[in-house]
Amino acid sequence: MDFNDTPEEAAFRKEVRAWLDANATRKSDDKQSFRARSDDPELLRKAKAWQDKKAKAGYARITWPKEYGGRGGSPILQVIYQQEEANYLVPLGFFDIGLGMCIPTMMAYASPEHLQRYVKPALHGDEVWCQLFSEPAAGSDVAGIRTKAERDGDGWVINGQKVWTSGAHYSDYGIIITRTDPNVPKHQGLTMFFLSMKTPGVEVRPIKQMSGGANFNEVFFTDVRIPDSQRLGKVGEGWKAALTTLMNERLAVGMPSGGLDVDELMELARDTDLEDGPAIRNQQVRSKIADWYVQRQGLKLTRYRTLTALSKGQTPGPESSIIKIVAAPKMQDMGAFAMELMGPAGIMKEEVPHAAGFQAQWIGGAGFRIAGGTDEILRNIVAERVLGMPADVRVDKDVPFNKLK
Amino acid sequence: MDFNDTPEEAAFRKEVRAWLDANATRKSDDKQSFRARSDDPELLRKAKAWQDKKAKAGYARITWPKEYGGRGGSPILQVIYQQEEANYLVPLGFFDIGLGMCIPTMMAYASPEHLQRYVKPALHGDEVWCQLFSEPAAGSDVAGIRTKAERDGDGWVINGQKVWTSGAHYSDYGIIITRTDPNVPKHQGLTMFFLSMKTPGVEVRPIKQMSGGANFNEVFFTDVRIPDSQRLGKVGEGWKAALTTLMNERLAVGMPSGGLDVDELMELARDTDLEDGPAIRNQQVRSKIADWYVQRQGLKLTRYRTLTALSKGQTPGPESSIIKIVAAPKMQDMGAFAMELMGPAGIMKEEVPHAAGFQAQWIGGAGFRIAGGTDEILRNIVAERVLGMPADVRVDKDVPFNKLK
Amino acid sequence: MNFDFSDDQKLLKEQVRKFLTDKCPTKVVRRVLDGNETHAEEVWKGLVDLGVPGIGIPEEHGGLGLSPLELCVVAEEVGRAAAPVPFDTSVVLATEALKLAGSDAQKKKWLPELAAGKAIGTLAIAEGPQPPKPRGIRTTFGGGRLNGKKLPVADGEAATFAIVLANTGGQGDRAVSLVLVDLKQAAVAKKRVETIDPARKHAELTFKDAAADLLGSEGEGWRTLERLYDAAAVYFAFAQVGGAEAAMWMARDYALQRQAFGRAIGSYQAIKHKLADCYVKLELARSNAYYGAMMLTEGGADLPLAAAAARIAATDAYDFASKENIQTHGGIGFTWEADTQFHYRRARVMALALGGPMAWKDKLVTRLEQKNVA
Amino acid sequence: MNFDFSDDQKLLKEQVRKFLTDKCPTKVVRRVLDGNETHAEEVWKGLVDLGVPGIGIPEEHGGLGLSPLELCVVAEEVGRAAAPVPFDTSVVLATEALKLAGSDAQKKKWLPELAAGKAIGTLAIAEGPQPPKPRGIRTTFGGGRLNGKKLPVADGEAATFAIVLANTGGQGDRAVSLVLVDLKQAAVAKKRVETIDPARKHAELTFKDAAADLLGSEGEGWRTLERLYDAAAVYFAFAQVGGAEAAMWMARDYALQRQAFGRAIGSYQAIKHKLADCYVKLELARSNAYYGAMMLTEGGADLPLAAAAARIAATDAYDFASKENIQTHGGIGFTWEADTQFHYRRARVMALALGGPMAWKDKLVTRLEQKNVA
Repeated sequence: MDFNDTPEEAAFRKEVRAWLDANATRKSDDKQSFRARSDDPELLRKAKAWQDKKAKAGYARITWPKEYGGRGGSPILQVIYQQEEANYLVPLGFFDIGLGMCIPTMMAYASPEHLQRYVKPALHGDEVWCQLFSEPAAGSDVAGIRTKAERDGDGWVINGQKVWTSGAHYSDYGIIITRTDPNVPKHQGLTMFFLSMKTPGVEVRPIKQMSGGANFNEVFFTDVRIPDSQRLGKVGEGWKAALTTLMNERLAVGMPSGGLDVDELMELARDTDLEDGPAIRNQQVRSKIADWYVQRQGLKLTRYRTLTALSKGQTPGPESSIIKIVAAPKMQDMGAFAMELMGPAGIMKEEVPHAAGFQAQWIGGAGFRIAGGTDEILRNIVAERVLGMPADVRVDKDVPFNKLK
Repeated sequence: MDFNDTPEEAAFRKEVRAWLDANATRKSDDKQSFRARSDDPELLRKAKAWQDKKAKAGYARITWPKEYGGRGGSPILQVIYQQEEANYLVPLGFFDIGLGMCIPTMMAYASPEHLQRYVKPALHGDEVWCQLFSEPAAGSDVAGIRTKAERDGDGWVINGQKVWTSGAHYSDYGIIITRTDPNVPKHQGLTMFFLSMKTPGVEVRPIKQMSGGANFNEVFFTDVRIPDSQRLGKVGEGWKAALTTLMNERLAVGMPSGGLDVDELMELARDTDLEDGPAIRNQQVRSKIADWYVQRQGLKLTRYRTLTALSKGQTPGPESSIIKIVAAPKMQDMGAFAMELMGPAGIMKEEVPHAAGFQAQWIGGAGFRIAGGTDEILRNIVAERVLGMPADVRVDKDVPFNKLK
Repeated sequence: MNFDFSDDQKLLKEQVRKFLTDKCPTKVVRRVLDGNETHAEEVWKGLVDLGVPGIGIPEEHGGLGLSPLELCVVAEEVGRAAAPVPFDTSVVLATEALKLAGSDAQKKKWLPELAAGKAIGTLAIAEGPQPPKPRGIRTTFGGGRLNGKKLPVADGEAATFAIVLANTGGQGDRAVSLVLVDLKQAAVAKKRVETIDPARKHAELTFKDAAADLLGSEGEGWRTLERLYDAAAVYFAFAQVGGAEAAMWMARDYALQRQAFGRAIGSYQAIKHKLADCYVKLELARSNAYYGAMMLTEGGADLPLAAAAARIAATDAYDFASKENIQTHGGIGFTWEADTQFHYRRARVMALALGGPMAWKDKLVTRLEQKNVA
Repeated sequence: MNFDFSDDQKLLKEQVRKFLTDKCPTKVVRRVLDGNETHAEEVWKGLVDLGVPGIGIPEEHGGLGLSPLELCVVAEEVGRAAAPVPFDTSVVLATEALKLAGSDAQKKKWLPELAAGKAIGTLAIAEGPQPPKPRGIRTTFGGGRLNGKKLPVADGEAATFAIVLANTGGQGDRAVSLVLVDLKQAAVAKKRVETIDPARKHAELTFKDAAADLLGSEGEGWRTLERLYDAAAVYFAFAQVGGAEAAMWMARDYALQRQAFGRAIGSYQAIKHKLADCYVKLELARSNAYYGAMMLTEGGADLPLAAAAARIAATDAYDFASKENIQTHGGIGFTWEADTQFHYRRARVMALALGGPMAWKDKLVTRLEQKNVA
């Protein structure tokens, strides 16, 4: 049992590190980063340039087949590349959805001509993709979407609204799930398409979050016309296509990184004077530090177990499904507790060491418990997929969509 | 806002106290008690004698109409009597189910002749009653019972098994819910009866609990014949009758009393030396003591709010539904924590102060979380009856009982 | 047994609730949150017209001379509305501090102004990072002059006077005293500080030789503060109970209306049991708050214990209800447009204002120990 | 990345699991629980035949000379079966203590006997009420003679020798030493003590001038014990993980089969989410236990921290799974006939044996502080 690379992995890591050293700047400390998913056009420009460089060197998507610009490598090599890249000051995060979810869905359903046209620009960062799934009335229940696509001669006309679309404001293309037949049960009347975000009738509006940030968008579709050739999969089989995409999404939501954690909480506890001494000597504080350390360490080590499976060429077990269930409430509760340690000044955004960071955890945790699968949906998934427990009663399964309340 | 009696209540309390002083021995401290629901025949004999004395003095069931031996008093007077009685060394607990649940159900459904025959002996403790509802396959879902009652000439023949019957081994009579028609949906095919526990074919076997005690029984029915005159309510309307009884049960399950609580935990914490001093100085210990104190105090005060409503002649609000949800896990967790404080010797049944008491909480709490409505059922009840949330999907509602899996 | 509010008190509660429902709907909270106002002036004025600031002030000083019970029911409604008004600062903290420790002259001067809504008071204890302690207060008072900096001070901008904890040179816990300072003088500078709850504005107050006078005896500051916090803990508990209840019903209403997988999310046990837990915490908090109110009214010896219990239970209930309200709403609950955020922010501000749950749990056990000895 | 057990280790695990499934079903646990035996002798003999007691003993002393990893996988299976055998006492505590601190002569004498299953060892620390501390141990050792009383001692009746913490007259933490005592001498009296887990028998051992000799240096007892507990925490964590997993699946299986309101109770979120939480705690525990095993094997500097984390996570997982297993079963789960009780009892015994979670959390933070300084 060890954390070491296999000889093949070690060789690859060395190669990657050499290439990164030659092409990027190493971070001076691990808190340094580019702010990802920003709307700063300059940052996007830099990200595109870096993506192009990676693609040319063959590092942009290591697991993809060579014909698409990948190197047909194993998933563990992809992870190794990402681990190394994280040590360098490079702009990331703009292409994850496109390359991780949209293009793989394209690969499964699009025509050879379309793949010829779209894969390369996506890989090289020339074109950014987004995923148009969630709707105001379809969150956890993705199949409840109402955005309509109606036949119109050779093509389709799309009307409706999507929401929570990451990166829609800088995306060039998107894959979209629509309802093409409201007369059949909800999962049967769906069809998937891809489209240019510049198509007339597409309007993107940012959503301001409780945290103040605006990482997501609403996207409105008003009489948006697209040709039938942009359909992905058969008419009425959109749910099957969407599942492919969603499976990738739920794998992709990992641990939040870069936020404050146990180390900073200990630092705060050392620096905080309670009436009877430094907070770090208080057994209640210690008990919470210990609990959160055990969780953080548990998640990190669980990830190592997943990587081990990848390294051995196995499919990872269900361990990784627990990550967000643990990490999100921890983030929210630790943030709240750290603020409490600071006393009344814990509410101040400035002038109090670590305050802003822990406040971001406290408020961001509330969102992280929802995004990419709520606490409740994730527990359903663990119970059903891992423990083999029955699904809840589905009253909507066999009812035509337009007959549902 | 005060905890005082109204003048009428004060007068009644004084009267009760005088009567109790004259007829019973005051406890020297509040931990003293008779062990209730034991199978000691001598204790039962004493309990019957005390019940007779109470009945003769008009204190046995204050809220009952005078014709049945009550005094038509308000519920608050009943509570005051019980508060006062709890200070005396008298054997209690044998008649609660009979007088609290069975006889009220009889009053709602039995013939005048039967009431004439059964109410008085029950009130005076001459005859003990039990409630035969739960079955191995029908716990939380009481309406899932399978014990059959089949027509046989003028009467009925009962076959089946009941479980969790408190006091069945010393009871003279019982009310029983049976399935009389398996061809209709589950709630529609039930019928309620009463019967003598001495009827041929009735067999009582005690259930040994995890705690080692045996407060409950299994009761087996083999070709038990009873006349139709012992039916309570119409054929097929047993569920309606059972609801009357159950409503009383859920009100009756109150706080467990006599067990160790925060006071003893503090005593233990004062007397326990950890490496860095007495456990009572440890902030984690203090935090737990505070949490449990707040819960205990909250429940006690919530009960005062209920009593206030009674005192004002109002129907109590839903506050009391929270009692067991809070008290049961508290009992289990506090027991476990107290054992932890004691160190490795916390597992020993003897020679360690308070160990047996807290072990009883730890193990009894596990049972208390189940008995009289599980944590889960109680949360359903709060959500549905207090917060007005919808019931869960009921797949069994319109299906004939014998077509259910 | 009479452990409930009287019909008159309930009537007052209804009246205030009706006023706040009308005049302080969530869009008013949002206006202050998004805007620049120090507080919702029209709401504050309405409360003044209803006599709210004078409830606890004796008639001789221009108030209504009612009991703490009346103030408790009002606090619950102000909390329910998450009203952006200087209630907890002026009506609770400053008024109670004056009543507890003010000289006749101070009471005579300030209480009528408070009752009439002409003055807004606040309490200024913290000095930035670190929980306040009797040792280590750097603001000083001597020779009638106050020097130093206090932050964050709730309603510091709106306030016309402040009660300030200052070092007066004594030993240990007696190092500090409370000092009353008129904020309408040039020697006082005010600067807004940004906090997690922009609907409740906070400020930094800087004093440079500001004229001020002692409130209570020199060296008694910390002890008075502890007593003040016990009273405030009860009023805060009612406000937190009101807020928790509002958050719980907001979640319930959304859960009834929002559909997923063909039925209301409120029919799923994950949501039902979450809200049942909200209710349980709420009732524990309410019952403990009632007892606090009773002790406050009676001046009962159990007040310190009851106040601590009320504070702990109410902070827990409000924290839980406000965060699970967001969770029940899902994505929409995390947007800036959602009303869920008001209670989430306010819950944390109220949890920290008088010291957090950890400190109060320690206090509670200390008081239990004292009671058991006595 | 190779953070997993090897195929050989998994094979060993399977082998032990198969043996215990066959020979130690729950009815064997019940037999010991209800009966008078000190342990299930046939199960113990079978484990001896499989070589289990010798896994960690060097070949030169008659053992298999395998790594801690092999003992970890076996511990998991013993825990899963809640096997009533002296595994944690003899194979873990006594064997590890000898390896850590025994002289060559002591090792030469006892390790081969342990490996062959001829000796059963145990550890005797507690002296009734109060958590053990280096100060206040009343059992004394001097001039080769041991005097005093130890209780509760797990497997005290079955054991042929014990390692005893005794006062040897030093200062502070150096007041105590570990002492090895042969229990087959007249100067030792054994008496059974009743505990919450009758499937795991405990005893009181009384020493009256019993012949004994030091294990390790005089005054080093507490330090050795801390190191021993770190190693034991890892093995215990695997046993707790095994037990937690068994309880979880027991609950899952029951939830699939038990019907209420027309469907399996396992289709209700209250049950599903409860068991999902079991799984989450179990995986956190398993991952932390793996790291403990790795540090133990490597002799890594992170062992104390990893051991504490494994211990805390595994204790939590086992506590939770074993209690919610009862809850999932409902009434039937609370009967004496139910198998749910075995894990509920064992979980608590294991939680307390090496010191409870509160003590380990304090240790963990101490170790984190030391690491951050280093």
